[in-house]
Amino acid sequence: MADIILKTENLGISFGGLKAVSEVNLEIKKKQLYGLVGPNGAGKTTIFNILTGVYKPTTGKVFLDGEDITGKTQMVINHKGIARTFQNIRLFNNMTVIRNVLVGLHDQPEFKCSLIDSMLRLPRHFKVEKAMRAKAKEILRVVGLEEERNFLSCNLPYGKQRKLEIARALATNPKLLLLDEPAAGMNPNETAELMTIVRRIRDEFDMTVLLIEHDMKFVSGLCDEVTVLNFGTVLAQGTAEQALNDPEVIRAYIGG
Amino acid sequence: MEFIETLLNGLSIGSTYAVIALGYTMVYGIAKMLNFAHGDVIMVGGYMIYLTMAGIGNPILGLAVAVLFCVVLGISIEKVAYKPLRGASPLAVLITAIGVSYLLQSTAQIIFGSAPKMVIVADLGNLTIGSLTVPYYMLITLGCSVVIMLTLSLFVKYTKTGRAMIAVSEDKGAAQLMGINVNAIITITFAIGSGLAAFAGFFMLMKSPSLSNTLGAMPGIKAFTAAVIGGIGSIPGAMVGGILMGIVEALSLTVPAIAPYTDAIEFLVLIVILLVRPSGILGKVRREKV
Amino acid sequence: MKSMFKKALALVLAIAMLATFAACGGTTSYTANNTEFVIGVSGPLTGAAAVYGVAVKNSAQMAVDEINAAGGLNGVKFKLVATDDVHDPTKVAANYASMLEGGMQVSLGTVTTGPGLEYSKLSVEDNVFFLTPSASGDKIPEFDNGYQMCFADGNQGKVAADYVNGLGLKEIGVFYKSDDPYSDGIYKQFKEAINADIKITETVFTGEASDFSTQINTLKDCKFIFMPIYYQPASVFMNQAKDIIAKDAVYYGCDGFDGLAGQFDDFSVIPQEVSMLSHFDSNATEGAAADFIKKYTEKYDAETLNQFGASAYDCVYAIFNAMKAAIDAGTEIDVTISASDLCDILKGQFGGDFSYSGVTGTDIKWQANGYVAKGAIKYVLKTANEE
Amino acid sequence: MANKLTNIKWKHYVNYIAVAIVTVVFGALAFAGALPSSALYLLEKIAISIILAVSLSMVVGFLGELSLGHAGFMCVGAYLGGKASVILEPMLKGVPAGKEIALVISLIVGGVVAALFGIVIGLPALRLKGDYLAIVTLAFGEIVRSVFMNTSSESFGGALGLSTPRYNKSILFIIAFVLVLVCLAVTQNLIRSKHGRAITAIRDNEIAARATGINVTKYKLAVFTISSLFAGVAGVLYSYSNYNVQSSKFSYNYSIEILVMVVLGGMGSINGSIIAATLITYLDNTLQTVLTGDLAVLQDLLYALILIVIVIYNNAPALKNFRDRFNLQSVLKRKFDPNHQHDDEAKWDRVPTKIAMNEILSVDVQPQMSTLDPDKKEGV
Repeated sequence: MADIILKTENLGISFGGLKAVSEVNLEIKKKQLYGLVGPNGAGKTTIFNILTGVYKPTTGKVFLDGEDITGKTQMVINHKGIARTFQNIRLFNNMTVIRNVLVGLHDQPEFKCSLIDSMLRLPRHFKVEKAMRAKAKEILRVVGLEEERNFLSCNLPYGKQRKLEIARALATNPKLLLLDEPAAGMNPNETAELMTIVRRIRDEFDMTVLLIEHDMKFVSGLCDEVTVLNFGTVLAQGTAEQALNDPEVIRAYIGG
Repeated sequence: MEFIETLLNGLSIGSTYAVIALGYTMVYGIAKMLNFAHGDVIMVGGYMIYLTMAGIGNPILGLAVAVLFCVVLGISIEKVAYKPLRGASPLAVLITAIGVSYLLQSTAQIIFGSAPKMVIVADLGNLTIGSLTVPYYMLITLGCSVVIMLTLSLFVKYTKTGRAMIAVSEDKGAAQLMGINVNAIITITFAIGSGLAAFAGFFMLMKSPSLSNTLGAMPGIKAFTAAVIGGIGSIPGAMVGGILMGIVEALSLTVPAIAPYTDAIEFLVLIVILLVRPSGILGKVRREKV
Repeated sequence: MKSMFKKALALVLAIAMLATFAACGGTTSYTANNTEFVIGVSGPLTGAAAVYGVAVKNSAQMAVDEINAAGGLNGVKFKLVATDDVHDPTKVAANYASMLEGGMQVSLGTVTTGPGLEYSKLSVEDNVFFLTPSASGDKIPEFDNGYQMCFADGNQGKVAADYVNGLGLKEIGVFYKSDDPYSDGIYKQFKEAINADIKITETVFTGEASDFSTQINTLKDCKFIFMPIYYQPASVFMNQAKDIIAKDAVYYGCDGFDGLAGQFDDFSVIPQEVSMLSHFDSNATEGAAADFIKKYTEKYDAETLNQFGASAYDCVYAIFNAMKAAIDAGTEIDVTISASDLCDILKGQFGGDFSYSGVTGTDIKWQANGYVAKGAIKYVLKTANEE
Repeated sequence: MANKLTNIKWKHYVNYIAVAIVTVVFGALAFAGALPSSALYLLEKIAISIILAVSLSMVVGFLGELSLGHAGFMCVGAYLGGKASVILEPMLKGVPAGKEIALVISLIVGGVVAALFGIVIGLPALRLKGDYLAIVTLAFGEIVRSVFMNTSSESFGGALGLSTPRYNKSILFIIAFVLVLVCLAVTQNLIRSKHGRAITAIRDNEIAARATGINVTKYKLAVFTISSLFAGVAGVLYSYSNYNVQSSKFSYNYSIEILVMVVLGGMGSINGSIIAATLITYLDNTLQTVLTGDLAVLQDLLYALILIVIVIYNNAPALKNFRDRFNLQSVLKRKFDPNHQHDDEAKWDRVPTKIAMNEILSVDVQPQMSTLDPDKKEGV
C-alpha cells in the first residue's frame, strides 16, 4: 500500500443542490491502469474535472502522491503531475501536430527559458528550442504520429487526434495520466493499437493511467482495477472481472 | 422634490437607452453580432420624422413613417452587408457594421447638409403636482417604453415567431433542423430592432429637438453598454441596464464636481458590474463544457 | 487578406507613395506655377462641427467669387482651397502641408480653435500668414504671422464679466461646455473677472450631449444665465427649458449665440430674453450685415448662415484690401509670390495702421499681438415675452 | 558555416528588411531635402499606425481577445510622455543632445505608464471574454479620455489640450521607424518562441491550455502589458509629432480604426497588420487631402464603401471559390497541399474561437444559476 499515487477521500460535488458526485473514494497505485466506468450521467467526467482542478469539490479531498491538491488551480495540478485528455477533443487546431506537443512541453523545468531570453534571442532560447523539438519528436514516436508532425492538427483523422491529445498530455511529464474515453469513435483495429500504446506508455514512462471508457472489452483487457459509478456514487470496486460482473453493475447497465 | 424630478428624468433617459439596448440585445442574441450601425438607424429615424414633420406636420405620422422606413432600412442593411458574411469570422461582421455606420452618417450629411436641424416634435408642457414639475414628454417616453418592453417580452415568449427566435439564439443549426427558417428569423429580428431604433429616435427628439448625423452615435454606445450591463442577450436585462444607466447619468449630472465625468462614471459602472457579475446583471452564464 | 493580394496591394501602394513624393520635390518653390492667388483654410467640413466649417467655406468662396468677378487684384484672380480637418488637430498637419505644397500663399488658418493651435505653430515655421475668421483661442495669434477676425475668448469672457458686474446681480447661473476650448476659455476668464460676491450656479455638459434636463433643473431658480456656448446646444437648452426656467430670466451669451433665431420656426416660443455680445447678428435687417445675409441666403443653404461665415467673408476681403493697399503703397506682389514673402508684406499691413470695414464691424484694426480691435455690440436677439 | 547560413529563415526577416529599407531610403531622401513636409507627416503617421496595429494584433490576433481600448493606452502614453517632454526640455536646455535625452526619457515614461495601465486592464481580461472584454476595454478608453479632458490647464491642459514640443520633422519619422523595428523585434521574437506558442494555445483552446499547465494568467497579463507598452510608445511619438495633444482624438472611433487595420491585415498576421496599417493610413490621408471643399463629404462615404467591399470580398463564404481561383499563391504553387504545413507556417489567419460569446436570447428575469448542471447532459 505504500505506492498509492492518487487517493480521494469522500469526494463530492453538487451543482445548485443537485449532487453530481458523492462519497467517491479511489486509491490508485503506481503503474496501475485504472478504469472508471458507468452509464451516461454517472459523474465520471465530473470526477476528472475535480481531479484536474476545473471544479472545486464541495466535500472531500484529493491527494496526489500523499500531497493534498484539493482546490488547486488546473495549472498547479498539472505541474504537480496530473495530465488529461478530453472527451470532446480539445486540440490547438491552428497549430501543427508537433506544436501541440511543444505546448505540452512548455513548463518542463529542463526547458526553462524566460520571456527575456526569447525576446532578446539569447543563446538559451535556441538551445531550449532545439531540445524541445527533439523531445517532442520522441513523444510523437511513442504514440505513432511522427510522420504527421507537420500536419495541422485539425486535419488529422479522428483517431489520430485522440492520440495527439495523449501525446500532448504525456509531454507535461505527469505522474498520473487521465484519459477521457480514449477509444471513443475508434474502429477495433485502432482500439487494439491504442491498448498497445497505453501499455507502452505505462512501461516506458513509468506512468499511472486512469481512464474513462465505455468499451468494456477495452476496459477489461487493459485495466488492473476498475471503479463503477452510478448516479455519482460508487457502485462497485475491484479487479475488472470482479467489478464488471457485480450484479448491481449489470443491473445499472442493463437497467433491470 | 428635486431628487424625484432627477430620478424621473433618469428613468426617461434610461427607458430610451433601454429601447435602443433591446435592439442591440436581440440582434446580438440571434445573429451573434455587434451591430455597431444600430445607433445610426436611430439617426435615420430622426431624419424621417423631420421630413414628415416638415411635410405634414403630424408627429405620430412622422413616427409611423420613421418606423416603416427604419424597418426597411434594417432589413436592407442585413441583406446587403451582413448576410453575405454569415458564417464568416464575427470580427469581419463587426468591421462591416462599422463601415455601415460610417456610410449612414456620411450619406445623411450629403443629403441633409451639415447644419443640425431643429425638430420640435410637439410642445407638450409640464405636469405640475404640488411642487413637482414633470414634463409630459418624460411621461410619454416612460409609458411608451413600458408598453414596448411588455409587448416584446410577450411576443418572444408566447408567439411562434418569438419562440423560434429563442430557438435560433440557442442553436442555429438545431433550429434549422427543426424546420425553422433561420434567415427569416434573423431578418425579423433586424426589422424589430430597427423599428425600435425609430421609436428611440422619436423619444430623443421629443426630449431634445436637435437632429444631426451624429445623433445616434453616443446613445448607441451607451445603450450597448446598458445591454451588456443587463446581460447581453437578455430582454429584461436590456431594460434593467438601460434604466440603471439613465439614472446614473441623471444623478451624476446634478453634482457639479463630477458632472463633466458623467460618461466616465457610466462606463465605470459597467466595469464594476462586469467584474462582479461577468455576464451582466441578468445575463446567463454559459459554462463551456469540459 | 490573401497574402499575394496583399503583396500586390503593397506594391501598388509603394509605387503610389513614391509617385506622390517624387511629384513635389523638396525645396523648390511651390508657388512658382501659380496663376491665381491661392487662399487656404482648414476646417470641419464633415463631422459634428461641420456647420461652422461649411459656413466659412461658403462665405469665403462667395467673397472670392465677388473679388474675381470684379476683376481680381489687378487682373489676378483668387482661388480658395478648403480642406477638411473634422475638428481633429491630428489632421491639420497633412492639410496644411498639402495646401502649402499645392501653392497656398495666404490662409484663413483654421475654423476652430483646437486644430488652430496646431496650425499656428506649423505656419510660423514656414512664415505663412493667416487671418482666422473664428478660431478664437487666446493662443491662436501667438506668433507674428497670425491674426484673428473674431474676438479672442479671454477677451470675450472679460467683457461679459464686466457687463454682468455692472448689472448688480447677486446670483447668476452658468451653463458651459467643459470640453470645448471656446466655452472653457471664455468661462475661465469670466470667472476671474466676475465680482467675488456674485454667487455662481455652475452647470456643464460635454461631447455631443443633447439632453440638458438635469442641468436645467439645477438652474431653474436663476434669473440670469450666462451661456458661453454655440447656438446649437443653446437652442436645445432653451427649448427644453422654456417652461421650467422663469419667464423673466435672461439668457446671455457670446458670439457663439449667433444663429440661434434661425434654429426656431418661431423664436417667440422661448419666453425668456436672449441677448449676446457679438460682432455679427445673422438676423440683421440693415447695413453691411444685411447685405451679406441676403447674398448668402441667395446662394447657399440658410441653415449654414452664422457669424463664422460673416467673419470668413470679412477675412477674405481684409486680406484682399491689405494686399491692394500694399500694392498701392508701391510694393510689388506677383502672382507667384511665395507664402513667406507675402506674409512679410501682410504682417506689415496688419501690424501697421491698416484698417478694414465690413460685415462684422467698421474700422476694424489689429493689435500687435494679433487680437482684433473692433466694437462688440450687445444684441438683444429677443426680448422677454409679454405675459 | 555555409550550412548555418542556409539555416536562417529569411522569411522571418523580410519585414525587418522591408522596414529598414523604407527607413534608409526615405531617411536619405529627407536628409537630401527631397521630401516635402506632407510626405514627412505621412511617414510619421504610418509609423505610428504600424506600431499601434502590430501591438494590437498581439492581443486580437495572437491572444484572441477583442480590445476596443487601444487608443486609451495611446492616450496615456501621449499625455504622460508629452508631459515628460514638456518638463524635461527646458531642464535639459544646453545639455548636449538634451532633446534626444528628453525624447528617450519621454518614450520610457509614456511606455511604462501605459504598460501599467495594461496590467490594470489585463486583470478583468482574466475574468471576462469576448465581447464583454471588448466593451470593458472600450469603457476603459473612454474613461481615460474623459479624465484627461477634465484635467486642469496647468496639469494636462484640459479641454485645450497639452502643448508639447514637436520634434524635427525630418528626423522624427526615422526615429518612429526605428521604433517600428523595435516593436517588430519584440513582438515577433515573442510570438516565434515557446511563449508565443503558449499564447496562441490560449487563443486556440483556453481550457486545454490550462489543462496542459500553461500559466494563462501570466501570459494574458504579459500580452496586455507589452501591447499597451507599445501603444504608449506610439502615443509618445504622437505627442512628438503634434504641437498639441487633445484627448478628443483618442475616442473609441480611433480604437476601432486600429482594429480595422488588424482585421483587414488578417488575424494573427503581423505582416498583414503592417501592410493594412500603411494602406489605411495612406488612404485616409489621401482622401483627406484630395477631397477638399465641396467634395469633403465624400471621404467617409468612400472609406466606408471600400471597407465594406474589402471585408465582404475577403470573408464572404459564398465568394470562397472565387477567391481561391484568383489567389495568386495557389496559381503559382500548383502542388500546394493545404494539409501539409511547414512547421512555422501554421495558418494563423483562420482563427479565433473566443471572439463571440454564445449568448442566448432570454426573456426570463431570473438569471440561470451559473453553476447549474454543467454535467447533466454530458455523456459520461
